[in-house]
Amino acid sequence: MSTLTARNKASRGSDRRNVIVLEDVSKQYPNGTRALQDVSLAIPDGDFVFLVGASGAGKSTIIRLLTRAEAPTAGRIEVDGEDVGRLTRSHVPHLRRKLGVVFQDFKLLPAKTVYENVAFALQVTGHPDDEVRERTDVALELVGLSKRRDHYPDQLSGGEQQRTAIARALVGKPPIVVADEPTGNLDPVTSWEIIQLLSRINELGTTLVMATHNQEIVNAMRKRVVALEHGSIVRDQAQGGYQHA
Amino acid sequence: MSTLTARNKASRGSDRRNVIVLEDVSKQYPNGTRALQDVSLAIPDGDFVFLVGASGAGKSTIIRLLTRAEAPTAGRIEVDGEDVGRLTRSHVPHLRRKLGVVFQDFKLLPAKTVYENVAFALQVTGHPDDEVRERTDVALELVGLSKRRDHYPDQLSGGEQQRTAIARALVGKPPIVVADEPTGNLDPVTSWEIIQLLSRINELGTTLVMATHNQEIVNAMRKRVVALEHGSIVRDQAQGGYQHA
Amino acid sequence: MLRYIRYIGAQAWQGFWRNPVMSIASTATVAGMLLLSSFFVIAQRGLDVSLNFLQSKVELYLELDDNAKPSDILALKTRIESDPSVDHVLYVSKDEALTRLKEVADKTGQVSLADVATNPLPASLEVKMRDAQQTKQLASMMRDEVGKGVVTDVVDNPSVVDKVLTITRVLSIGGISVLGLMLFVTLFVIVNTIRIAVHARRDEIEIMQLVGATDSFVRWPFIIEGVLVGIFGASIALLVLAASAPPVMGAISGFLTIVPIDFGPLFALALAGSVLGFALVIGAIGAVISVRSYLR
Amino acid sequence: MLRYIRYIGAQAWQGFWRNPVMSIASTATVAGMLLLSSFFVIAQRGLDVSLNFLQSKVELYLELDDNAKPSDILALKTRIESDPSVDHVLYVSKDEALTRLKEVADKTGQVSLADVATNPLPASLEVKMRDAQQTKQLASMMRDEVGKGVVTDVVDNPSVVDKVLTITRVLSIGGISVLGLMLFVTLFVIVNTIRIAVHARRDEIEIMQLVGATDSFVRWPFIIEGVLVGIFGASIALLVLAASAPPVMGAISGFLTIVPIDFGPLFALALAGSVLGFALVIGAIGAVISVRSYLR
Ligand SMILES: Nc1ncnc2c1ncn2[C@@H]1O[C@H](COP(=O)(O)OP(=O)(O)OP(=O)(O)O)[C@@H](O)[C@H]1O
Ligand SMILES: Nc1ncnc2c1ncn2[C@@H]1O[C@H](COP(=O)(O)OP(=O)(O)OP(=O)(O)O)[C@@H](O)[C@H]1O
Ligand SMILES: [Mg+2]
Ligand SMILES: [Mg+2]
Repeated sequence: MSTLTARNKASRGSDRRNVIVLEDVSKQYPNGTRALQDVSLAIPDGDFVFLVGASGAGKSTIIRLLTRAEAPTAGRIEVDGEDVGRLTRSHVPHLRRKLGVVFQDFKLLPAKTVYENVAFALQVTGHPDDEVRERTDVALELVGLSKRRDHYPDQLSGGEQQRTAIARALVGKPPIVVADEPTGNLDPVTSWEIIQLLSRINELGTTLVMATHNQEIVNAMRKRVVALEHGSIVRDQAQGGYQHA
Repeated sequence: MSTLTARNKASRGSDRRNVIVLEDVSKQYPNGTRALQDVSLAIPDGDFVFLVGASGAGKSTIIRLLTRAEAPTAGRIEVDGEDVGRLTRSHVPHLRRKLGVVFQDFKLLPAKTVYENVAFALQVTGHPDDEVRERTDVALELVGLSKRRDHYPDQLSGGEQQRTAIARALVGKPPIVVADEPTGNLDPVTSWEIIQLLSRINELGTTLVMATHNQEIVNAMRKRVVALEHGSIVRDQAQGGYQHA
Repeated sequence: MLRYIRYIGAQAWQGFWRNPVMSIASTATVAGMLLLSSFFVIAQRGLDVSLNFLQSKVELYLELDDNAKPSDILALKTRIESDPSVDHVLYVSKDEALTRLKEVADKTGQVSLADVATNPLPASLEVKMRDAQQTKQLASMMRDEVGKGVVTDVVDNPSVVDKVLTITRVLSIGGISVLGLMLFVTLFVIVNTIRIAVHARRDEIEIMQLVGATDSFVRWPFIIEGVLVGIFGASIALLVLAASAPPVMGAISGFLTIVPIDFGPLFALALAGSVLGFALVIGAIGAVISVRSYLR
Repeated sequence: MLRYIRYIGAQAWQGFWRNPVMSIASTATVAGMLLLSSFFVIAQRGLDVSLNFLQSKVELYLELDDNAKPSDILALKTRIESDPSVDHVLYVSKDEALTRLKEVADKTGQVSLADVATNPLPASLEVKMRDAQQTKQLASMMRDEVGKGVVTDVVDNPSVVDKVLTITRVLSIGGISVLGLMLFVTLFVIVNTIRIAVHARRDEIEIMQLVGATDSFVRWPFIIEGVLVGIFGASIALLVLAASAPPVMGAISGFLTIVPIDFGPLFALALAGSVLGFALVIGAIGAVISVRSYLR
């Protein structure tokens, strides 16, 4: 936590550098679908950004481009100072370790338990075993899954799977957290707990990007809102709501 | 539609028969988790019921029991007059055809396109090809996916996958529709469109059970609400809201 | 019904082509195993033909008394011919024996025998065996005849005959058991491969069932897909065989000037038919077995 | 580093046991193919031993002039022995020849030859071939000696020798090519099976990568899992072989009283070692190839 706090102090300066930059990014999938068109976006270090837009607007596509799960058809993407488009294969894992991602479809490893799924995010970076154990336990406690630690994903409720995905995204304390619809399977109470957790992490300096349909949360948080429509940004508002102000 | 209308008229009589009955149902999963305890519930023909409760409360488990994806540990389940627990293997498919289910995790066939996934629900019951085509087209139009008909599930956004699952559940015009968190990946506008669609189908006589976390929708619809907590029913209210009245 | 069949066919075709990695890998395995089996069936057949040829070389000579009565010789010949283990008996007169010897002597360039005055060679009965295994028994029977005025000597070569026969027997039993194991393993491996491929698609089976598909509605497309894998695999194996047959046969025929390996006109056809039939049935059986585990 | 190795081992073990259907099916395929290969290697070895034995029966007799000088005979013997295709040459004197004949006659119960007055049998040189293929050539060379005062006759049996040699050659070339194809198909099928099994887990590979795992972090557990499949498969194959060896050998030894099939003391050990090594390497290679397609 100490490094996070340090980063926090430094980053709250007047001109924070942008940790995420998209310049005229377009994405056309191989089957011809144009998911993004000329999207430009800059997210400074420590920001909290909501990504909103109708179903199919392109929110998940942006996230896929950030993690280099997909390459853009045109345009430039920069994450933490690195040009994502020009990363060599061997550098991609290092990019991904800087991004804690909650996938919309969770992407849990089916042959690993809840505990093992979360621990995996620490093991890839070669943390010592006892640190893995300790931090994984803390992360599971935070999302309220300690009781389900030995369940396999197909033995979990939808919301429990989602919280496992959240725990895995946070356990490595990455400088940037990207959450794709992290409360879609959670009841309002649990949703708020998760949002508060994310909010606290953001206050400690983590940059947070969250794609969501949850109107209530967006409206209540009064954070920056980027709205997409048919693959283009139609609104980018500092302290916005879900609907156009 | 004519048969649905007829059923509708008949069912709106004074003493509607129960199409879904749970009597003291308990479910303990093989790994020891007690998901349901002594749940009793009766849903009359043509009813519209919201199933609410925290993450892990047991909503999806009830749905799995209704479709006989799981067998109860104790208790009796009746669907459309048939004792689900005593169905022979060869009768299970016929039970499932009476239930249009929107699964929380969609359960789309990965090697089939959107169109084929929806059409499949009609093909299993041996509908003639032209009828399959016609009805599938209508269903895709209803959920706004005509443009995506030839996409495979992994080429869809989360919300598009969810709408495909909804179209598949409705296309066979089953007498009972069970939807598990059908709006979790949909923006508010699309969510409302789907709810209105379900509401219309319910008015035409279809019994509707919907597990959801969407507070706004539950509160606005003022339908029957069954609330679960730790596997037990804690509230069953005729025109309820998401929270305790 | 027709709709159902058309549906199954379409589904099977789709299932095959939309899981290309698994379909191609399964087909390749089927092709490889069938190629191996076919190759082995051919080798086993060649071994058989060679061994039969080797056995057909087993003969027994009965040297006859110069003074034996023709009627006695004929009676003996008839008696031997009635033995079921004997193929045929040839009477070689003294003159014929001499002529033969002269021919051999000419060919091999040995000293000319043309000027031999009296014929020292005996007449003989050449007994060609049908069942070479019985040679020893017949020879000992014939030895009882020696000195009774017809037969003067029985010429076989007990130790060589025995050895040839033993080797023959061991080789052909060995060949058949390896072939049996081969077919068993082929069946086992193909079924196993299909099982892994179906296992990888168990979620699909579960989803189909949840949407109301009956067991047979789920099962049949998989069975036909298994049949497709079998047919494609067999076709590939047969094409490879057909393509490699001429050069291999050409190479072998260098050795074959002496041993006439002839598989018979229908062998290729019968082989192709059995390979295709075998593949098709295994494909279907593999699918049935594999799908059954997930239809519960 | 140690932590990394321990991690890989644990992951591989987990991967094997948490996908039991696929692991067991792959292992079974490996076991089946190795069993078949081993069985075939043994059969091929048996064929080889039999054929060598058959070849070792090929001899050449040189009948000697009764009046030949012992020094000339010795010179000839030495000359023949220097030929690399010859194993050894045995001098059989007239007396020895008679003694042998008497023994044979006694055994086979033919008319007693004990009372023969003058010895009609010639002395001879028995040439045992090392390389039976050269018999013909040596025989024709020796025929040039006939009539020069030492050799009176060369006894071989050109047509029979030729036939035996041809069959021998065809069988052993056939055996080796089937064995080659066998090993190739074994490799191919095992790699294919692992590929299907890995393909079924491609989502896992993708997820691991998305969470920040490097290629080698993903690859190594799969490789070790492939090695495990190889080791388990080989062990099963070897156990089945070991269990079936005594009864099979017992059954065969009935025939083996005459043909001494001896595989040598280290054959079993060498076989077990190669099977295990082969399986282990193929398992690893199969995993490397299969995983590579999904690491992009
Ligand atoms: N792999 C793909 N191939 C082709 N088209 C795709 C692919 N993935 C997504 N799309 C299309 O791109 C568009 C944008 O998809 P994306 O997943 O970014 O939407 P989204 O904003 O996340 O929507 P949702 O809120 O429903 O999750 C959609 O119309 C979708 O059909
Ligand atoms: N196959 C299973 N094996 C063991 N436990 C299970 C299994 N499926 C579900 N559970 C457990 O049963 C409980 C109820 O699960 P269920 O899926 O019914 O919850 P839910 O009400 O649908 O929750 P959510 O809103 O998160 O989807 C959960 O605690 C879950 O961990
Ligand atoms: Mg999305
Ligand atoms: Mg649920």
